[in-house]
Amino acid sequence: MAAEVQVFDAVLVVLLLWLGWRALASADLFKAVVQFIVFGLLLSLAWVRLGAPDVALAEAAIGAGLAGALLLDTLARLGRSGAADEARPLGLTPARTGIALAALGLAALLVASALALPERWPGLAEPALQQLRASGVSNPVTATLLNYRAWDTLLEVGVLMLAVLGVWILEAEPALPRPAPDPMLGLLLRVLLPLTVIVAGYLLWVGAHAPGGAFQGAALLAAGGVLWHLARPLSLGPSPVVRAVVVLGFAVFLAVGVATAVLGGGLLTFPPEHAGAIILVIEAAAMLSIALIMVALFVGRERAPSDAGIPDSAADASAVPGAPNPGAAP
Amino acid sequence: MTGSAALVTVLVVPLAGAVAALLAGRRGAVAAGLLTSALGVAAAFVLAGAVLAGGMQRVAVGGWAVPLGIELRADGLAAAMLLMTAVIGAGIAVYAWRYFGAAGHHDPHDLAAGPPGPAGKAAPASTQWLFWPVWLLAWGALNALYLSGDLFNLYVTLELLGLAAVALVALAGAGAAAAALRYLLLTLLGSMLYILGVELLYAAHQTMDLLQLRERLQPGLSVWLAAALMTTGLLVKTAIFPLHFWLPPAHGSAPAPVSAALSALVVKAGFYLLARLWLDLFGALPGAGVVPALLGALGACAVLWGGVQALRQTRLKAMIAYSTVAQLGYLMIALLLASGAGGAAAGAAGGAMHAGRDPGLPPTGGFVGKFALVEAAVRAGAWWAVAVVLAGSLLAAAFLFHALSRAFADAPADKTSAEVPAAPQLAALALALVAVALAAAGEPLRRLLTVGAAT
Amino acid sequence: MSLALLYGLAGIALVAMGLYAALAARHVLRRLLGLNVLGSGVFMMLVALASRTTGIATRPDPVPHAMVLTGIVVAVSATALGLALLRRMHAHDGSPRLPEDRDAGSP
Amino acid sequence: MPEWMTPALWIAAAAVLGTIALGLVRVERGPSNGDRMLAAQLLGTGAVAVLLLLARATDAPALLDVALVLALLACVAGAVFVRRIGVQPPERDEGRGPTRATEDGS
Amino acid sequence: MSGDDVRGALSLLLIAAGMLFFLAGSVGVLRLPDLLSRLHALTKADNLGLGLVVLGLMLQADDAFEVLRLLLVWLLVLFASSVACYLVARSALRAHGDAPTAAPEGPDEDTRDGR
Repeated sequence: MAAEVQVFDAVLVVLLLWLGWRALASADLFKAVVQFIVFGLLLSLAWVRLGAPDVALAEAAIGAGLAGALLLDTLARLGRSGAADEARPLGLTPARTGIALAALGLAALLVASALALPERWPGLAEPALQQLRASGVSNPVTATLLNYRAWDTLLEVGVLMLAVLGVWILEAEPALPRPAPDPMLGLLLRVLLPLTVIVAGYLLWVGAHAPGGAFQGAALLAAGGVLWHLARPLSLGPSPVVRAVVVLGFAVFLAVGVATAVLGGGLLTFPPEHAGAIILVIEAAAMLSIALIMVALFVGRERAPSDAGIPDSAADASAVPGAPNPGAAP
Repeated sequence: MTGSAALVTVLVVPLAGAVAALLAGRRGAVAAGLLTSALGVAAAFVLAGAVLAGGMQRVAVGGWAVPLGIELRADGLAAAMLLMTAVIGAGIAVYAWRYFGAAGHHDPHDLAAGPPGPAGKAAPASTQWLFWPVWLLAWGALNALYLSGDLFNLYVTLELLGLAAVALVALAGAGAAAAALRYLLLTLLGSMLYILGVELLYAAHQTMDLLQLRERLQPGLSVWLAAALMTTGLLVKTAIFPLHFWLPPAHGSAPAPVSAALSALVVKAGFYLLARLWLDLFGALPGAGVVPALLGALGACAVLWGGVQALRQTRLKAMIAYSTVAQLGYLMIALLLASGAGGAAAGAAGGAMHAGRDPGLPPTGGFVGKFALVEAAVRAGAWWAVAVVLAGSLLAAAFLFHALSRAFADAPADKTSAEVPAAPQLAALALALVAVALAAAGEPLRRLLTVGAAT
Repeated sequence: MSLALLYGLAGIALVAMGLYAALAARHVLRRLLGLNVLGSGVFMMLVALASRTTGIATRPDPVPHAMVLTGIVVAVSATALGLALLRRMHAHDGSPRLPEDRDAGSP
Repeated sequence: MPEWMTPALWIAAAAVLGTIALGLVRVERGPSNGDRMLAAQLLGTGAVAVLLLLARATDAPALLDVALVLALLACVAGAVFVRRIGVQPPERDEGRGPTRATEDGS
Repeated sequence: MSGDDVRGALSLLLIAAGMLFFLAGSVGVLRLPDLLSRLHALTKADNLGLGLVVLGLMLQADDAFEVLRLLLVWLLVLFASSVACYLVARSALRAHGDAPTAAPEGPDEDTRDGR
């Protein structure tokens, strides 16, 4: 990993900062969202330059996949009135100068503390690498996530579950008019979905000894699920089957934790000889759950047009944009 | 059952209950919730007993030593908070059992606990039962938070708690979406500031374990900046006086059991972390006395301002929300006195005051808490604290009697008071009795709090 | 100017931008984007910090990488929930802003 | 491989980053949302190229997997855009160019 | 000039050619007058630009598995990009009504829009 600064890094940092600002300050929210998606792309390049390929994989899978899809879908549902914003959304008004000063002050203090860092900074690299043999995997990041700090990752899967429970709790949203099935999207799905599943399985498997892992695989699968929903709409409400898969990853992780506490040495203490297999089982279950959760977050809960659910008091049907008029001659 | 086994049980029971509730679906979720509550209370009592007998319980998750691994620790304060959370949680579970209805098809107007927020219509009955998995995950997050000794792990538990609280507030239907969204934005901002502080501490001392950090802590720009960022982040999440504006609308529009859960439990977690940081970690820094003093002052303002606002409220739930803001003020004062005159006295005050919402009249636990607080204040010579606490108590008494008087007055013609089913009344009564019991049981609680107290 | 310092400073700049936008913006989608940029800034500081060990250990410190991966998951979950709430609020109240930010001028 | 190859690859990567910067100008200016979406498409390809060059320059085969993921997801944003929002003629009026829901029958 | 040097030079030549097409694609996207012609320029950068870079890198690949992955990446980008461009073009056609009349906006006219 070339640790010294290249011309490449200077250009990348300038682009990142310019894009970061434009993604926040562009008056047209659609432009802001597109710039945010590209910001995610360049951010994964930054993770690569800093020697964090695992993080780069996750950023790429999330940024190019789910995050972009969620933002664009929300913009569409907000419609014209919702997506409109003031001409200078972050313009410096008297009220905002306080915030600006606070942000700049914080930045100055952070710079000072960054400059004060000792030249030699060992971090926890050595202990993590020494214990690697007993962790059951040879990729130190996967070892940290699934063994050293497995308790964090278990709660993190809980956070994902809560997000989808939150979406389910909200009432069904007014349904977008269903565009006609699109043969081209169908082709896209037929070609990409099998490949996505294969590569996701590959990432899950390779995660043990090289950058990859359950979360990156799940984010990829989720993007496949997004394409599926676009081509052939899914409904992922809290039905028994969907709930079972959503809770699968968390339940398997917790069950393994309890089993190791009762039988073995303690909560989430994996015997070194079986650690690799246990981690793979947990990751496989987590990948399926996280993938379905992410697709459910994108699909949300739409009230079928015929559903006689509780009508919205602010039934501003005009705000809901029509997708491109269906049935137009291709 | 050894101490560490009790600790693991306390952690796992709510999470396993959430899995069961989610799998059980609408029909079985209530049963799963009630069963988990019972088991959880039992586990919390066993753990408290183990801590009283055997001192601080420690579990290194995965067998990895700190700083690489995460260590879970149960000292006196943590055990007391777990006990209190379990007991109040059980009360909320019973109340929610009736409020959300056994079969989940709950009629928002069948209870006199005030209409569920301005929306007037709760989330559709089909998703009301999701209260149970979300509430159990929130309880699991609280237990994980009280037991965690690792700063980044605390960040994950705070997020889990935050999202659960947002989902609970959203239960009140579309009208509560704005309140839930405001709460989500602020709690995310609080978490970001908190994790920025954790990053600075990790940069300075290459560890995220609280005890290890306390040994290695040297005053410096990074450490002071980290302390400031983490404190600000937690102040936002705990709705302490200047940053409390998200609390009343979030509670006001939430269903009764949710607003009880939010004000009694969720908001206190942020305060617990502040206490943990300033008593255990940053308190050791030279000249660190200034921050608790500032927090104490904020607490005083919260007590007075919260009390006045509560008086002006017309809706019961809004009054409770502002009384929560006031009550947090007492805790901040307790934190200040704790950092000064020994953790135990004020810890006891804090613990006792959690139990109930009562103004601290003689028979109740609240009184014990306030008395201990005044006693600590007198010993520390902080006369202003004494004045504030007394004034606060008067205000609290005023707005509570204001509410009670309305209850005894004859109902105005147009308002028909719906008949309240037995269970919620019993749950509320039980919690009040617990508050009274605390008055009697003050001594063992005080001893519990001294176990493993840092100072 | 080492690699870690360059990206560390870039991370700090993103933190400042994100913090300003998260507080100053009035459209909730923009505030959510601000929180995401703020998160990316903090994560960049963490990963830049981790890359400081390349001189000593054979590879960067994996612990901050694991923290950032967890942070990315938490951020995407919270953003998804936030966007769902935003859609709900807009459908119910007719405005993409929080009540205190709505004024007569814009919706 | 000859020793001058690595610096050459770094220069190539920086050059592709330069073309990405050009693409960003179109994202910034692009009058209609369709322009912005196609520019984002171009930048996705640029990022894939940079990753392939870096994989060779820093001898890290793992970056090929990152490029593979980006290649697989290159069309997701575009598909969501087309399906949910659709191309709209650029706004003629001054100031904001808000996304306009496609009027039916345009 | 040893065998390696020849292969290195050829590889670099291909990569440089790829750069040219990337540049052409980007400039095209910037300068061409309307959406549909920009789409045309975009595809150049994708298939030829990336294709040549991939070809150049294949010469330097360590093993067959790397060559395979490089090829797969290129084919995927080719496929995904062409489908996306088709979708955007069709959507543009719908938005502009029937034939894509060249919108009367030259590159200079864009300055009005750039805030």
